[in-house]
Amino acid sequence: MKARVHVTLKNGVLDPQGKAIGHSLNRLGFPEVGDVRQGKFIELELAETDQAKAKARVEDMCKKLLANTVIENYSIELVG
Amino acid sequence: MKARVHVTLKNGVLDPQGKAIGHSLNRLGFPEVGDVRQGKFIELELAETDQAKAKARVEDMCKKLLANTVIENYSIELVG
Amino acid sequence: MKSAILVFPGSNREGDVAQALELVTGRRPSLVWHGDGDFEKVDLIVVPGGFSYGDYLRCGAMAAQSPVMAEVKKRAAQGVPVLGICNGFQIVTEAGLLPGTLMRNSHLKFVCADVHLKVETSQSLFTNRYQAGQVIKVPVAHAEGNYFADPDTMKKLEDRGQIAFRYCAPDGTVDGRGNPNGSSSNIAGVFNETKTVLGLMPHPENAVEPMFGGTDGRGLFEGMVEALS
Amino acid sequence: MPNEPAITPQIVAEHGLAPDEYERLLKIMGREPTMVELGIFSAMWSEHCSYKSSKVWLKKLPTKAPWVIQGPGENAGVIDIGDGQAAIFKMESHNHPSYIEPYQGAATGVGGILRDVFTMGARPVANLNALRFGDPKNPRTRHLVSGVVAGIAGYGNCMGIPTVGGETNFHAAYNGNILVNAMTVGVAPTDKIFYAAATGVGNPMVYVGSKTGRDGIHGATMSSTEFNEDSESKRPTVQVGDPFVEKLLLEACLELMATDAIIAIQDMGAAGLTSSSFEMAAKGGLGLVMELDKVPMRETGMNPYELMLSESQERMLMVLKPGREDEARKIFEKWELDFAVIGHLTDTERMVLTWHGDVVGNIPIPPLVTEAPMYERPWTLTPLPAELDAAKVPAPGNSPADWQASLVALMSSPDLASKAWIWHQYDHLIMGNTAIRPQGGDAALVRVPGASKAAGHKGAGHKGLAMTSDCTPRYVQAHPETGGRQAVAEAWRNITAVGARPLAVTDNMNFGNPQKPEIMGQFAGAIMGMAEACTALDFPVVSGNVSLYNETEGRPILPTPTIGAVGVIDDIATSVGSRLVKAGLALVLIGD
Ligand SMILES: Nc1ncnc2c1ncn2[C@@H]1O[C@H](COP(=O)(O)OP(=O)(O)O)[C@@H](O)[C@H]1O
Repeated sequence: MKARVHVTLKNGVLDPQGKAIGHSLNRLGFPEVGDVRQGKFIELELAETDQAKAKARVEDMCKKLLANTVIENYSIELVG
Repeated sequence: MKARVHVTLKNGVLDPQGKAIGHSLNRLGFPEVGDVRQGKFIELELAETDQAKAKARVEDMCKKLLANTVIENYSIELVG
Repeated sequence: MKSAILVFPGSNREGDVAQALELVTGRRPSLVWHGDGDFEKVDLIVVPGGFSYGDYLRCGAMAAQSPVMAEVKKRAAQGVPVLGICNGFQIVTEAGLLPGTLMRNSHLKFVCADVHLKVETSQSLFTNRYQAGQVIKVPVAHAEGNYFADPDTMKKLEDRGQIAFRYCAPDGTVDGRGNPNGSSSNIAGVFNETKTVLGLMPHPENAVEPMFGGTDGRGLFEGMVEALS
Repeated sequence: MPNEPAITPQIVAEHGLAPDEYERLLKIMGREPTMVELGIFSAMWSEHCSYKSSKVWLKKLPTKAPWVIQGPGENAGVIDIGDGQAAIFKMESHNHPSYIEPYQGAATGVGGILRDVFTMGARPVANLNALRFGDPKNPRTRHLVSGVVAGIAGYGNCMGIPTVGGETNFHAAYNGNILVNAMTVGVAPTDKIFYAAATGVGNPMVYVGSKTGRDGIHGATMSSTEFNEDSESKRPTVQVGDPFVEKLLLEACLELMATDAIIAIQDMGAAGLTSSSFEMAAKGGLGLVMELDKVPMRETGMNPYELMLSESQERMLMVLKPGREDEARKIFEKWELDFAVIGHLTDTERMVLTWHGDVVGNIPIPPLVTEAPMYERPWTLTPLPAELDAAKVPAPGNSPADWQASLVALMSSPDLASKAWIWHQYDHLIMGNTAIRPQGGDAALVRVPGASKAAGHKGAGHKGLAMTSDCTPRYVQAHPETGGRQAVAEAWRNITAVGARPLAVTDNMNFGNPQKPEIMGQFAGAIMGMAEACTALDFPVVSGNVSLYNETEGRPILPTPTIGAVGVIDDIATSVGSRLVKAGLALVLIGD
């Protein structure tokens, strides 16, 4: 099974990267770009076949390592 | 309109971050984790209402800046 | 020799390389702001180290798209020598002046330390003061210096002698021990096909004075002066 | 203001004001405060901003010497280092934020101390950091260490300032309260130093840097209260640093400082716009009108309360000469930074805050400052411990194998083991001036830019600044006076050991809850010891920082008065490191 995890900054938390990307795009001739936020996208191969179990385990991985829950949110999708 | 862009490393390109995350998870008590790949997830606010136009513009942004097409793939989703 | 050092928002080793060039040439290089599409004619363009645009998105990606880089590409095509150091190496590869790319260090950490480099060739305007096989000691300071290129590109680089420097042990052995960042084939610096563009991760500009890091990097600057004056 | 809640005792308590402090506030205001006014008093009277528990003691430190240009009271201390040059330096803590979010906490700590130094006109030339972590076996310690070190590296490296030294210790007493003390040393011409005192009625107040978001609201009060179980819930207030923007801010400020457009300048640190604006107005004996709706905002729906208390990073407040706004704006726009005229100086000695034309706050400035609470807290000195009977201490065996075992035990203790894995993550070579690197000597040594022979420097060679940070908390715990003396003496010795002349000190006083007499006694004792040593060595204290309430569930940290010291050497060629450079040299032991 595969898990796809999105880690994004919480609302209101400054996103220096997103800001810089937005500026750059504006300068490069994309004035239509407004707010930009950058997050992480992590794909994990899992040796686990039970959906519910896998979900709980990945949840745990997010809390322990993948996301910094002080400033980040995460969301999990399971595929295959 | 909003665009959600995923930028991921091409197959065959080494991903030191993904590898390190995988190792860390294994060490942290998640032996079921195999290969891990880390990519970027970028959300853009767009002042554009036409889907087709927006798509073409974001494509262009990806090629010009958001992805390094030597080593990265990108995919685009439009929302709202 | 007249040289220009580009300055992007977030560049921070432009002073170091200016200091080194001035020491060797006796002449203060001019600093060129990134927004300037045009600048005076020079014999050498230096893209210095730093964190242009915070190294956000990908190191060097945003700087590579600036107006001044469009001009640099034009001049490089005409044969004007370009030296990219550290973030400058990342910028010139992102701009397509050199093949390959610089990825996150394999240990994922920033590393600042003296490393040993094996000079691969003396046949270039940058390395003529060194001997092929010579080992020099200069520092690195980066988090993303892990050189990567696909196998075809790697083969071409080797076949055409485009590798300028490799990380090595103090005795010149090229193996994993001397490699500070996981670079493919221990690559620390590469040339373009005509050897008029050099990109390297280490900082020769921080090894030009005996009391401040040694003098092993001086040869690079002296070599350029000799070739370009 | 619409939707103003009534001020209840609970709201007052949530703002960290004691009932008698609130009484004092009412007397000054002559009426019930608005929320934004309450927030301002709470921030200004927090331990962090007012030094209410420590001030009486800090006064006992010697602060003067012929070479001191500016002692405590400004953003940083300033000393004369000859040739028309000044060294500007300070140390500051970011302990609580670093425990909550180690990377961002430490990073913004570095950002804050850098601003303190460049706000005075100095280009920073070196950073140091003094770190104390809990037991290495504690699972959280590893996470904290790696986050803090990465945060310091992330910020300092991007700024392009070499991090040349520091110290790192481990002790279980820091399990719940790590210490992150960051120090910056900068250099400026003695005739181009900038201060915070605002002058000139009518002159514009200008905001520059990043936009204001909801970061760290209540940060100053948070760092002034003890941790408890629910400090987790304070997490979303963590500030995020943007070193890239700070680098732009540094260059833009130095560019503007090269003109004569600036009258006064102050960085927005703890308690952001509140403390910076009050300090500038109070120091100049003036009043201020601030139109808060003009503050550049990052988020929608922000209100005056949030704007006054936000701790968003990478911002500065300046008073400009009239008519110089456009010239200044051009510089900041070139560096892609926000620039906004948000108010002007008045002669009313009042802080008047408006929001789209309505007055939302109106506070008399002098009483807020002069009548701030000051406590002479009860204190009991730690008695001198009984002398150990040497006969009762088990001696290690006296065979070569025993010596070897002792040596291994010493070298593998986390406090003594190599810290190369830390300082290799810090760019300690950038600027090309580092003469003594980490592990190269007892103090770091950095060439002073612009002081070569050409600049009229008297010495034959390169002038250098030596710097170090020192404290041995277990000595301070055993006997604060001796420990305080020892920390100063060690810093002094480390500077002299590389061949430099020690000149002055900055300190960072990290202690537990000052409301406990024995903790206050540790503080008092350490100050007495430091004062004694600084006086004896002619080694004045020119700046510093106090961090109290470093306790978790009643358990305090070891008393940790970190000493940062700076010295000067006329010719770096005469310096000495601690490497054994060749075989066959004699080793000599000197001293008692
Ligand atoms: N947090 C740190 N940041 C930078 N340098 C550090 C840090 N901790 C230790 N060092 C450096 O490592 C070296 C060894 O430190 P330490 O063991 O405290 O030795 P010493 O007591 O001789 O200063 C010193 O040069 C010191 O500056």
